[in-house]
Amino acid sequence: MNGTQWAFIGVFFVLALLFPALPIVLGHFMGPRRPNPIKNDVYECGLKTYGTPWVPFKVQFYLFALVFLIFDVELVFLYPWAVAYGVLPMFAVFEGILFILMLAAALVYAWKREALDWYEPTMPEATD
Amino acid sequence: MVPLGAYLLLSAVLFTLGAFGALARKSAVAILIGLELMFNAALLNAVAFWRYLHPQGFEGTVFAIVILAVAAAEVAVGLALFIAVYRRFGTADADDIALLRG
Amino acid sequence: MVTTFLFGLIALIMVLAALVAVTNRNLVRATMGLVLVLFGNAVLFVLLEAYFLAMAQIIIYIGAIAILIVFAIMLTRHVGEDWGPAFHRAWPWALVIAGGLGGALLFWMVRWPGGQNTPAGQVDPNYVQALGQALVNPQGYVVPFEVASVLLLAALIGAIYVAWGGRRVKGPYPQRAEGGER
Amino acid sequence: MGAFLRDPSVLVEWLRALLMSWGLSAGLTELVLYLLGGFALATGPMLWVIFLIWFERKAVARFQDRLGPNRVGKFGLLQPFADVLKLMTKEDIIPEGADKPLYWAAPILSVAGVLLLWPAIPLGLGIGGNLNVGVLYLIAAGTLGIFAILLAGWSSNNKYALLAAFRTVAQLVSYEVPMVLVLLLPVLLARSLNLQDIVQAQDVWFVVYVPLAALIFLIVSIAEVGRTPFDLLEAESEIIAGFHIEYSGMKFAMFFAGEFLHAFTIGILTAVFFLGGWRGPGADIYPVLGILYLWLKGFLVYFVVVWIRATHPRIRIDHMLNFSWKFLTPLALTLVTVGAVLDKVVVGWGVWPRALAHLASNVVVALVTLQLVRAWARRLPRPKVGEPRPVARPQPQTQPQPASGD
Repeated sequence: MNGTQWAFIGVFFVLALLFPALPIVLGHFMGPRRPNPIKNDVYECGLKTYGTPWVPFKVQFYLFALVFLIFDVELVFLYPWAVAYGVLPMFAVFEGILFILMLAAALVYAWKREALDWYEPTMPEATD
Repeated sequence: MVPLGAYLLLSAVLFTLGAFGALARKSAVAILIGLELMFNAALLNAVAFWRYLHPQGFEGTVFAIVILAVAAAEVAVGLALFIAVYRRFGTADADDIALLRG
Repeated sequence: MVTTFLFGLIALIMVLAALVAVTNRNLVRATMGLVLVLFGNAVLFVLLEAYFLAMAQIIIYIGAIAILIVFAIMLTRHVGEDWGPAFHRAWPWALVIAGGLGGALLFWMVRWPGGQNTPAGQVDPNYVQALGQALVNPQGYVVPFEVASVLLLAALIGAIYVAWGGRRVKGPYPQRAEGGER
Repeated sequence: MGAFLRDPSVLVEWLRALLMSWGLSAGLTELVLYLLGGFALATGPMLWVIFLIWFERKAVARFQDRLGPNRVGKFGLLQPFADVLKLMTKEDIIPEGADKPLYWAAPILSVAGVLLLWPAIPLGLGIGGNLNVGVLYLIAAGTLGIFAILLAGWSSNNKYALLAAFRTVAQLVSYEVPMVLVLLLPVLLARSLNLQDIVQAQDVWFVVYVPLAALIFLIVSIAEVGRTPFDLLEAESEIIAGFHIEYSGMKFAMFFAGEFLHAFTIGILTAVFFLGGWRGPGADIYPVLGILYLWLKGFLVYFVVVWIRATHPRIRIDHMLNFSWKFLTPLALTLVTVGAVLDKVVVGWGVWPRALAHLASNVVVALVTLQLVRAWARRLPRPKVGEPRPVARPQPQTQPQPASGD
């Protein structure tokens, strides 16, 4: 039963890629094509772009992704626990709760270290 | 059904490629990518063995779960080190950072 | 038959993508190669009927780890700049070492008869539930389960400390920005 | 006809017999059937999107006391088709320095990521998805959309696109945590990852058990789609668009088709998880009726989403992230803990007492949360009313500037 479901999803995956791809390819060939350097230029508020599209990104981005990663990994492992819930004894429930508390501890740590705050670049930079 | 050997072969090839990447690449992130490839080869091996040898048991799955957790932890700390090093030295290439060489 | 064909196709894609991942100078493209390998791995897990692990693989590896890698690249690299040579000078040695390792693995595997004639067993349809029970069972795998969570917590603390360090500004941002003079 | 209403699989059987009678082999027959099913499942939502675009424009226009599209066709119903035609014939501009393969892949992936949610959704009794890891499948399919955004931002070779992609991904990633947490509750209540089982377990809708979780799920889903009030990063009516700034023509349209379809899909998902899915009077006997119920419930939630879009202003990005990490995530953690412990206690109580016990716990948690938020809000510095406020960031005015020569 599951095998056929997954086979269907496999076929559907190909279709799901083809469905948006078709109109895009069609539109690519239906539309006119008169490229010129100004039209193809990268948008930059009406100015000519200079330099590379490099922006000094903040560490905050990394920190958000980091906390997310830890949460994601632990939560995925919590799902089998939730599925088996009906047949678990009471102490197993508390093991799961312990796991959740660990997550809460991670959250509290990240919060206290201000890893979850969003700093604007105009803010006075802290000294390294 | 594909024989167990095919999975092992594929995972061996991936592992080799990953090892080469981890050893030969210049950038620290690329080294991490090579390590991830090696982790994945191990993961594939664990799951293939679980499926063929002991599908009723949990050893293979638990092993895979631990690999996943370790890979996540490794990437998190590795990249954090990489960012810290970049801010300190202004470079991200592993062999430019020769501090430990003394 | 279909499974064999599918396996061959996926294996081919995975090896090519792995080649991209270890040789491409552009790190974002290398990461995309890695993502393809990870995805192929998940498809193989589905073929192996390890459905839970296949989903965990996609959610954790592609959904979180790959994104983290891309973020780290963007944080430190000038996106449009020359990425420099992919390998360091001693790369032939790496080739030798990795090749020797791979050769030894292959030699071992070809000689092992189990690779050809091990029959595949049956997977319990309620495997996820059984796994959940085993993960919190003191006679089962509660130790790896809890140790994994502690490990992740430690990794989080370490990573935040290393990447963010002792940086502190005096107050949180919103009050300072909105309060004006106050 | 009656047989079809009672058991839609007769249609499949009939098709299979037909194909076999044409001399197709068994394997090929299955493949053709899968392809047909896949086509139906993909075409349905894609055509539905065209209607949704019309509906949303019309609804938002009504909210704002306008008429909305009313020129092409009756009630402007043909307007989306005209739009599609127009977009089709637009020039496909590829910016200089774009990373071509990834630039093309991004809009395709963003639609595919939404379409791929559909095969897991149970449409009726015995129709649609029946995966034993359905919930995890939904979360996994969602990661594809995140990648599409990252690719679009990176491959466009544009500062704004890249920055917007980063911010959007940070937002999506932040809101995924409470979503994954909150989805633990239906799984826990139904004791299964299978969406069909989750629907079957809802003799009493889960929104009665855990209304707070349902609310969090709805909010988080809206944020995952990136709609108002969470669409600061692409506020298309005010600033330059977000990660898709360099996209034009059909590629641009695909990002929007993906967004509209996703908005409707979260309506369906909310219905599946919390509003009893396809369940309704008579749906057990006539599974086709179940599709109608699911569609109605999903559309209702979708209407609420549109309503929120038409009503609420945008949220600033730091507030948006704080809202997820410092409010929704702790709340979801609390809800999961309370729900888990409580469910062990009330497990033998029968359906309604169990539901009411959960409801009571949710009400308590909600009241405590409100008190905490109120206490927190009281400590916030309040701007004084009536005092002149600086328009922009105030400059330090310690001493008057020396007058320059002119």
